[in-house]
Amino acid sequence: MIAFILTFFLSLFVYLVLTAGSGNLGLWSASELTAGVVLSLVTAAVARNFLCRARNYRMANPLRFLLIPVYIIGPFFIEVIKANLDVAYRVITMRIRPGIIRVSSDLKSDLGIFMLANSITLTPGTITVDIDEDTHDLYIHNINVGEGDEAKPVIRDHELFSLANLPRWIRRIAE
Amino acid sequence: MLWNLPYIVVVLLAVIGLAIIFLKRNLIKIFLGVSILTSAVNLFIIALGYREGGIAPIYTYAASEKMVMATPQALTLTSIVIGVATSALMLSFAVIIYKMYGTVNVDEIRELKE
Amino acid sequence: MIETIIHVLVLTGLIVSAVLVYHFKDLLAAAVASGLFSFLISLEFYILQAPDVAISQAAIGAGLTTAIFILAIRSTKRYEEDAP
Amino acid sequence: MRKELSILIIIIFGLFLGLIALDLTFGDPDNTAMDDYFIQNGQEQAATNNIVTTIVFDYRGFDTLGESTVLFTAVIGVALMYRKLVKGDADENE
Amino acid sequence: MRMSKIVRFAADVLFGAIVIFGLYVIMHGHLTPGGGFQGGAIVATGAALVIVAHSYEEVIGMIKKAVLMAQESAGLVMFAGVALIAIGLGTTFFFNFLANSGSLFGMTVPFGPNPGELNTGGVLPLMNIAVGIEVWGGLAIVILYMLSGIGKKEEA
Amino acid sequence: MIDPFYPAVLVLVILICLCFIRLFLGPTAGDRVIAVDTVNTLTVASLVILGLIYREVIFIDVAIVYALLSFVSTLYIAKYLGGEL
Amino acid sequence: MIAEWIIIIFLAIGVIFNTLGVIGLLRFPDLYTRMHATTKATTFGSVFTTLAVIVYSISLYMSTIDSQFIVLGVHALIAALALAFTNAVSSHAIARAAHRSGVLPSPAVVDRLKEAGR
Repeated sequence: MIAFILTFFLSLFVYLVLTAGSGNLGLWSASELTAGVVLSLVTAAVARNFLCRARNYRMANPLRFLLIPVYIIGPFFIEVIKANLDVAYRVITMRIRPGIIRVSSDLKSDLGIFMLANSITLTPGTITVDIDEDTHDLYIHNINVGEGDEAKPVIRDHELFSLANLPRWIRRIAE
Repeated sequence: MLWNLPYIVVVLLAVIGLAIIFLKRNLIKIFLGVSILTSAVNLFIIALGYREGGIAPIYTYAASEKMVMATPQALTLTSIVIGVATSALMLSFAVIIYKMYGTVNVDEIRELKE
Repeated sequence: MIETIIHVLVLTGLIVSAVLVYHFKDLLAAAVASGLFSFLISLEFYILQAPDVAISQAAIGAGLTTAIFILAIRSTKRYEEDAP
Repeated sequence: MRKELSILIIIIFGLFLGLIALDLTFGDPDNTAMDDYFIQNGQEQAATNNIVTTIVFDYRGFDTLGESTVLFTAVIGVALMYRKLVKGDADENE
Repeated sequence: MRMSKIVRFAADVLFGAIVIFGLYVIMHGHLTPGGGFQGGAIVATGAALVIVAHSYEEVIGMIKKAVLMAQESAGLVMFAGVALIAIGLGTTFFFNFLANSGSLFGMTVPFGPNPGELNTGGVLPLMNIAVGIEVWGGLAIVILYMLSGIGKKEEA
Repeated sequence: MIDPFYPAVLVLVILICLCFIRLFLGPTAGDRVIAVDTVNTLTVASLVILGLIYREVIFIDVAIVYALLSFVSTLYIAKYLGGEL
Repeated sequence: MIAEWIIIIFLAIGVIFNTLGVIGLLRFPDLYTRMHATTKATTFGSVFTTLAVIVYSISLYMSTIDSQFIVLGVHALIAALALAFTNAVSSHAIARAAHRSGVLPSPAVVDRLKEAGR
């Protein structure tokens, strides 16, 4: 039931964003609002077992949702810019030292692992290659393995990021 | 301005699709050729209805502007969805043939059928 | 002028991807090239001012056609053997 | 022998299509009376903005009925074929 | 077999978004590009996304073939039924009897890219919904059956 | 003030054509798949800019469909390549 | 006026990073390093070209109070978000599939995943 309500509100939010600027009730017209409610009910009936598969309702708190845009605009974006300059440098000079290393994190929830994996893929010269389903260790391909990193069996997650401590942000959001 | 380059491209695509159908012996490859041929025909129908400098046949601004012809688009629209269903049907034939004969090469199938 | 160049480039890409479908012996690569052909023909419909058809082709060609071909290749075999 | 014949047929067919294609003009269609009628009257007759949908479901709705029947039939064909192919699968869904 | 945890989570999140977007495309078929065929194809592709991310056994528990088959038939019947109502009212087959009538879906439409006037179009929104339901069920069941063909093959 | 968009979309389309080289050469199937993935990304970008050039707001929907659904075919190919299908 | 310069700068950043991504796709030695170029650089570049469109729509909305430019900006934003989301996941899927299918990183100083035997 909670899953149904959560899916309903999320899909209603998406629908209202899609139809913003259509009328004069706020930004929406009356028929759009009615259709949004009906279609969101249909979506909730279809997709209620998918969105909240883990039955973990910690993310139902709206304050955590508001942190996600802050995370994306703030520390994540800075890291993205740095990573892209790094990739541009390596494309031009071809100075690479690749390898697959193992990174451990103490994140437990699905959303946390997901956000960490996507942040790793998009930011610091690394790509998530595989994930250990039990211990949640990530195997990542690093384009420039740091000196001495190839000898260590496991690297902590915050050692990858130099400018902002992204794992701490993710822990604040998702755990 | 473009002369009739799109039609030439349609002809080339049709020739490539026919070449795949005639010259290749693998059933799945032949069905890829059929889908290319279908796309070529769709592109031909859409290109027939194009007007130079026209806009899409949806009234976002006032009427009385030059609009692209709408009937070809309506015909193509349904044909694409039908195309995927029929290609699924063809591919399931191919899967059944593979189950029965152990190959998807049309020559070998013809020999095995004798 | 630039519109014409874009148009010509997209049409060239269409022909090249179709030729690649003919060329590949690996059926998986041929299916990938066929997916690329679908994407480009959707872009071509978009340029020809047919957004309805472009949505249809994007949904069908981007997702379903490639998926169906991959499933069929998985059900049969991957490599097209050379005909004598 | 068969391969050469196929290539010959393809070349002849391609030349035939090419001759047709050289005759047509791109960007300036000839017979547009029907489309002009649809474009000018579709909006007030069916109260829609999208002329393509109007043609698909209103002016040429009969076509669409036929095509959706074709879709239905093709899907039923796939379903029947695979249901025969996979024997043990039939009992878990009925 | 199923894909990794990241892909599964992404598929679960995206499925809802794709379904609501497909319904948006179906519902706005008479105002913006889109309609029953496109929206149904989008939702069916969302179903294909869920199918690919999980294993076949899990998918069988989540998506029922009988429901999809019933959905497809219901869409076709609804489509023909809306067309037949027009005959019952004494007009021709596929006559747009609701347009400009002032009742449900009967308003006239202004010009504009996204005017929010969903309450227009006569029977066209009904037909869009019917065709959307049909295409959704049909294409999803094609993917599901084609997956079932390879589920048992390799072990034999 | 629509001028800078035309050269941008021209460059994007040229880049799409350059991706064919990797599609043709790519030693493994994975290389071909990432070439197609790059083409998807570039196509979405050029679709958005073209929609602005045509001054048609409703055309952007096509780009959203594209961005959401090209993912599915990539996943199918990846699942097949990984031997999990 | 400021908006024009912002648009030009954003478009330039986008186009430059897209170009670098494609050059990396053509130049790098093996699949994983190519994937670095395509995933990061092209996603970043495409998001920036989309941001240019959003800035343009905002400036148009400021000058002409027309609600269709809200629609333009919001839909372009959704397209950019969808692009970033799906690109990250699909590159992970391809990398995992390639490693499972036996394509190992050819110049590599260390490969923990192969040592883990998976």
